[in-house]
Amino acid sequence: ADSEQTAQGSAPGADRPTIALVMKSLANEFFVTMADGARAHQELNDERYDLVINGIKNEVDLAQQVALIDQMIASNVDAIVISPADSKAVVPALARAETAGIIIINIDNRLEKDILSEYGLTIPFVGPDNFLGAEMVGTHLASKLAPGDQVAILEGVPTAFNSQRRTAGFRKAMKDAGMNIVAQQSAQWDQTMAVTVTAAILVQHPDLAAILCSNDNMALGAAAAVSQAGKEDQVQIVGFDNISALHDLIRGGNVLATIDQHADLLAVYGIEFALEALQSDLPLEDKTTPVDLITGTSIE
Amino acid sequence: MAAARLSIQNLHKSFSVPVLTGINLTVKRGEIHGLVGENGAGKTTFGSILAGFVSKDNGMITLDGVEYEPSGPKDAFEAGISCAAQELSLINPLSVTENIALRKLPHSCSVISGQELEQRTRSILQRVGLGSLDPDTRTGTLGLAERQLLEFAKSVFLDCRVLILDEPTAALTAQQASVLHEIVTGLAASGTSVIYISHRLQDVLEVSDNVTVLRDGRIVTTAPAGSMGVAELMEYMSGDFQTGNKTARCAAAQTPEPVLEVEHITTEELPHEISFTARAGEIIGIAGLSGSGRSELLNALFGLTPLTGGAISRHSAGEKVRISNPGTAKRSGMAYLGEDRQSMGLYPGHPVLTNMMVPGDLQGVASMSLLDNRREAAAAEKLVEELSVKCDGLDQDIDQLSGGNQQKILIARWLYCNSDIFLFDEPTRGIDVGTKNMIYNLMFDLRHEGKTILFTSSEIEELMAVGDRIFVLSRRKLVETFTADNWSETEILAACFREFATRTPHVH
Amino acid sequence: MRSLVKENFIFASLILLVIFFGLAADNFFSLVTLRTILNQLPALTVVTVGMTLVLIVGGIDLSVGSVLGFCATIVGMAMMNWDFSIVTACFLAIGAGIICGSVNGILAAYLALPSFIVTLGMLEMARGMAYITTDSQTMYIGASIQKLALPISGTGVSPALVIALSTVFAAQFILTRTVPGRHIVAVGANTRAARMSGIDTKLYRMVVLAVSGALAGLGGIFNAAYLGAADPNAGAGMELAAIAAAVIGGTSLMGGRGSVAGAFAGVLIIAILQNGLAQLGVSEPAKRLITGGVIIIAVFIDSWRIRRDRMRTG
Amino acid sequence: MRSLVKENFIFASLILLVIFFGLAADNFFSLVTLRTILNQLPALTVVTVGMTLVLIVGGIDLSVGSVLGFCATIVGMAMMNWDFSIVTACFLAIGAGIICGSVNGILAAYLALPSFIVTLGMLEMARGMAYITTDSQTMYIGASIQKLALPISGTGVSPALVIALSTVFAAQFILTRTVPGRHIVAVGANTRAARMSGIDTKLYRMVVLAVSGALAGLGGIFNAAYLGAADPNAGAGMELAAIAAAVIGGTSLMGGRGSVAGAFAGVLIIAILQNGLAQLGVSEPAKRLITGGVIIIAVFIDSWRIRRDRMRTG
Ligand SMILES: Nc1ncnc2c1ncn2[C@@H]1O[C@H](COP(=O)(O)OP(=O)(O)OP(=O)(O)O)[C@@H](O)[C@H]1O
Ligand SMILES: Nc1ncnc2c1ncn2[C@@H]1O[C@H](COP(=O)(O)OP(=O)(O)OP(=O)(O)O)[C@@H](O)[C@H]1O
Ligand SMILES: [Mg+2]
Ligand SMILES: [Mg+2]
Repeated sequence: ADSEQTAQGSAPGADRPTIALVMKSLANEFFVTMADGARAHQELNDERYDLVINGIKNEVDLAQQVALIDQMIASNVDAIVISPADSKAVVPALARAETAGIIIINIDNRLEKDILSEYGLTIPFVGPDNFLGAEMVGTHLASKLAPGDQVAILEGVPTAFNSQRRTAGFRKAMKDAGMNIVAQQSAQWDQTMAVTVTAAILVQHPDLAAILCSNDNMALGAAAAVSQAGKEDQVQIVGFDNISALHDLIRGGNVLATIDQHADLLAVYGIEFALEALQSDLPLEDKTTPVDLITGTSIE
Repeated sequence: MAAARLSIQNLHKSFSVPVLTGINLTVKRGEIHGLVGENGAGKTTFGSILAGFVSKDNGMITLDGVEYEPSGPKDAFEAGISCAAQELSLINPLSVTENIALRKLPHSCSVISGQELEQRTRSILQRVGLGSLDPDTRTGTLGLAERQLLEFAKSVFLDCRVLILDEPTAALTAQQASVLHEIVTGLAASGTSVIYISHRLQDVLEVSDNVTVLRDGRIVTTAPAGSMGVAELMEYMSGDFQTGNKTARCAAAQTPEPVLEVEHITTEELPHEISFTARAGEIIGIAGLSGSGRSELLNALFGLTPLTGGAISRHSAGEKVRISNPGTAKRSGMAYLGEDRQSMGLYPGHPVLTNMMVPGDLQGVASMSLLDNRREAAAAEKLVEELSVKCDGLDQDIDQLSGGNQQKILIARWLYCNSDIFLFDEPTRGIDVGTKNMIYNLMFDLRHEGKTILFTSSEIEELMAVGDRIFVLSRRKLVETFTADNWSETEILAACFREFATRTPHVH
Repeated sequence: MRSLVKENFIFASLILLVIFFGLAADNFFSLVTLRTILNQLPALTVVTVGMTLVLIVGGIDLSVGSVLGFCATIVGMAMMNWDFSIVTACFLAIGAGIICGSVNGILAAYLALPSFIVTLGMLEMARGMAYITTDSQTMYIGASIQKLALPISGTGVSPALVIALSTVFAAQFILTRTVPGRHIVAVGANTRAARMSGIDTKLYRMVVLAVSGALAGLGGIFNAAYLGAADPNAGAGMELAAIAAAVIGGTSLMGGRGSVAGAFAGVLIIAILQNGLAQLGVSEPAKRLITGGVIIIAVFIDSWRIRRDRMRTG
Repeated sequence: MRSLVKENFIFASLILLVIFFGLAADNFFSLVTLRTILNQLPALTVVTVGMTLVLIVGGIDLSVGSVLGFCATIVGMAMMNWDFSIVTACFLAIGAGIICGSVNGILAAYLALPSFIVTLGMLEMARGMAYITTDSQTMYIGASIQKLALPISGTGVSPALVIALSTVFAAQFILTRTVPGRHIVAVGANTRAARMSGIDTKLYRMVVLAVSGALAGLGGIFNAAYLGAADPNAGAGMELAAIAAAVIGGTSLMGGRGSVAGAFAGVLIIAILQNGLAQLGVSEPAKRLITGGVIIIAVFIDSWRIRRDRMRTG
């Protein structure tokens, strides 16, 4: 179906712009939802633009994302909407795109300002505030705990900016509420790894009261480990991303809450922005998209 | 001894060139049929077709009156044809027992029946003269002669109608060979037909009922063994008969100058101290029974096994170099040829050219480490001609050469590089008589140039024909040194057995 | 007996590791730790058994991790979307594994392509199929499958672990005591000679890869049970862990030599290491450094065995 | 001449691939596409050259990706925090690569440990060191290093590409036309025979792994130049890509056979494939399926060469 889209794009006479959506791992539900949202939007607006969607194989493969940007320049797209795998290292490639006259919109993960200005780029950012989201779910969790309770944090890939922001948000919420952070380890965004790490943390800290996970895959893993240890009643879990697989667990009370950053709309905001920019020369402002707390009551 | 067991009509086989052409042959029940021919004549190919390793192109084979066309080795031995291969088919990590029985491991519901197996193995090891071998030993740790006997044991383990033996005695001493011959004669008497391929023509004549000579893939004659002599066979094999010029040995000028000094060396395998001095321009033969440590001694001399005591030094131009590893050995002008060409010599999957030129120091074809491909090819071409190697060209894959021709390539390897001391372990294994004489002449030439050669052989006649001195090892001990003027075959043989005299003999 | 002595050295590494973590982490010596580790074993164990057989026959199977992931998603789909019973779902998953493995096997054995490349191709393709099956979504399954991974009441061991251990025993028995087992070793050690002995070398190569696929399928079930969910990314990178476990346990990458029991010891080392490091809560870079070091030290200790063997037999 | 014919089939795959993408994607036949692909090549190319040599000598180097990442962070630190010149930084990075490679080499050759495991250990350790060097952060470097990856004015090729291509030529020349090259092949084809010919087999094994480390270091520099930044995650998974490229190009994993020129063709196939798929914008699962299929088809086509070779001579 995707290649058809490109084929359509080449239809003679069509002067619709082509927008390239460049993302991180398309193997991750969050980005898949994002891509699906974009695709649905394109179908509704077929007359307005064409869409090429690309992701990298593995979230940390920066060089591949840079290659993707170059490839999009080579295939002559009009705009690039990018969720950067790294907030610094893709900037030079984006500068090349800008030189080639391509409009660039930054979504999901904010590019570093200093480096943008070094290249003389002004790229508008559309996306959620990860720190805020993490703080929000953390504060909600704290309201169910007593000060001094032991909590643990599961990080994603430690080099990932999102992971770092969420961890910071978690830490702030926990500090503010007087919780005791006894462990902080990376489970590499991975579910199986999360079970292993959580199980070990539970052994080491038998009195643990809560686990804060930087994404929902790890929350799923943490929930499996907690149930294997028979500590469902003792340990609260929160996640981030609001993937559908987590809903059963939230309903069942195994997971307390997660954050919805409206993945399905994230790319759409970016695309709309790009379309606007293609039509007018007005400078674009950054735009923060909403993050919402999801709990058992909000799912019903 | 009546009915035709195996009858072959108009058999053809070619690879890129014809290898067997119009073979017609009948082998009777209980007959031992000798098959001889020069290296590359097609003997192994013939045996391989019967054993189902390769398929024929054309022709008709009948076994006991029934048409026989095996689709693979399994088919062949289910039909009753068993083969002891020239390039041994033993599997190193498996035990002796498992190897012997590999074609048909006794089992119930696939679970191996250990006890039954062990008994049968022990009795068969006893028969081939390996009674003292532990059936649980991993095959990979055994010496070449033992491996060759195992290959034989493996092929007679199952009852068979036709037994093909492809150079079964190439690595065996005369004593071991005669044990094997006794078994073969016994099998024939009980009705098994045997095809016996060998370059030891005297043996072939003694054991066989009839002999067939192959030349370039065609049968030149089939005749009763009794009606022929070695010289006649050789004439048939080569088409134009000439013996090697053995008188060359007298022309050798021996200089007393020592080139290799071995002082009181011992290794894990050679517990008794060994000392001797080798001089420029002499050929030293090393005799011994199987397992007596001949290979071990050459390995130690080339620095392949660590010494536990003593020292080896190389003298040249007033300098003295200690040999401690193969690198120093080679740099100081030593060359080594291992006994097992498959594992110690060949580079499988590589062309003849590479196999010939790699190991040498590539002097003369390389300057400053850069190869000159034209000079390299020319040098290789010359050697191929000199040793009459039968191959389709320097580009041919070494795996496709016949066993004897592979051996020639390995010898050629060392003739080219500028070595002064040659350590050759069974250099003539699997080589036909004509070429053997050629190799002896090459050795004499080397000696004439003041080079030194130490070589082993399981044939005492060969050692006596070429050597200036003969060292005898017995039970890993250097027991005696003979010189050309004071030796006789019986004395040498007696020395070989000396260390066994008081203990249970190892070899029957 | 002989093989016990043989594996001694690898068990020495194991004991050293346990002692180290026992001293370094507070609660390491506890029943909970033991249970935690035992729970982690089944998937990697069965995958490693398959890998060991493939390595012994002289091949390699890089696709195990992806096939595991693909089969896990099959379990998820079968139970959640197609409403099959857990038993049917498991059969489907193992069937899917066998198909992937057989494709590997046919390409590697009968078309004589290098198994490394064939299974590398399958690594990509099976992962692609895993994404397609669940539309790249993690699929929550819940308690129905988790019971496979939870201790059978009163025993402390889960059905998954029992099955995994049985696999180890069966494979070790087959390898050392049966005709096909000895044939596998023969094919791996010297294919030409094995063929000359009438062994159908291609069939063995093919079957062993198919078995590895089936075991990866079983591993997928265990993974789904462990997570209570079907994760299309499950098993990523597991091929390297399985090869490492096999090689630490004395299996040669050149074929013809290996032990399933040793490979299981390798799995234990990896599991204990992961668990111990997580209990210590060391940082990610430190985890990497220690993991790398332990892997090297484990084969180093094991290499003494080989050296001694060599000395002993000359 | 002979080697040209030999590589024919692999180049056939290449041309097929180019034609396919030319027809399927609009702007595939363009200078920009060419430049984009050329820009991507240098790092994988040099790493693959090292890998090919290691494979030919009968080893394997799984650590190349991590060592590349580690060396990239060294470049970053050297230029940004230690204020070294770009030249010094490059020397430091290559030095770091040589050290990692030599450690691999010493353990694999002189302690006779399997190179698979040794380099798997190094894979973990070098990644750990990369994280430590930059404290798990990507480090922005900027234009100073990027000039290595940008076209030399008026030519369209970057210094990195020139260096990478020179490496390919040099390695192919060494392999086919020099004595050490012959010796490397001999060691890989039959170590025992090589040793018995007085070739210092351990030294070759060790040196080749060290060279592979050095080339991974060079790859790290190219990666940093390509990104304009030092990424501690750089090169993750690159070991498999490099092995795939080498094997597609006709190198045997059993050692003793291989061609650097063929491996470069393998790199081209991988790069063109990645590029073409991205331009088509196919979904991730489809990308996986196609990548897997192409890898298998490429070796399948290559296997004709081997079969024909066999036919011709036997
Ligand atoms: N697979 C093959 N491909 C091409 N040529 C082959 C192949 N196998 C054998 N040959 C050729 O067939 C010829 C006969 O070989 P064969 O092994 O039958 O000789 P042989 O009589 O057994 O010699 P030897 O005494 O040296 O063992 C040789 O010239 C050899 O090069
Ligand atoms: N027939 C045998 N009986 C017992 N041991 C043997 C025999 N052949 C070889 N070995 C073993 O192999 C080791 C090396 O012996 P070596 O190869 O030096 O003997 P050899 O005289 O060259 O005999 P051959 O080459 O005929 O096997 C010996 O230490 C011994 O353990
Ligand atoms: Mg022969
Ligand atoms: Mg010997």
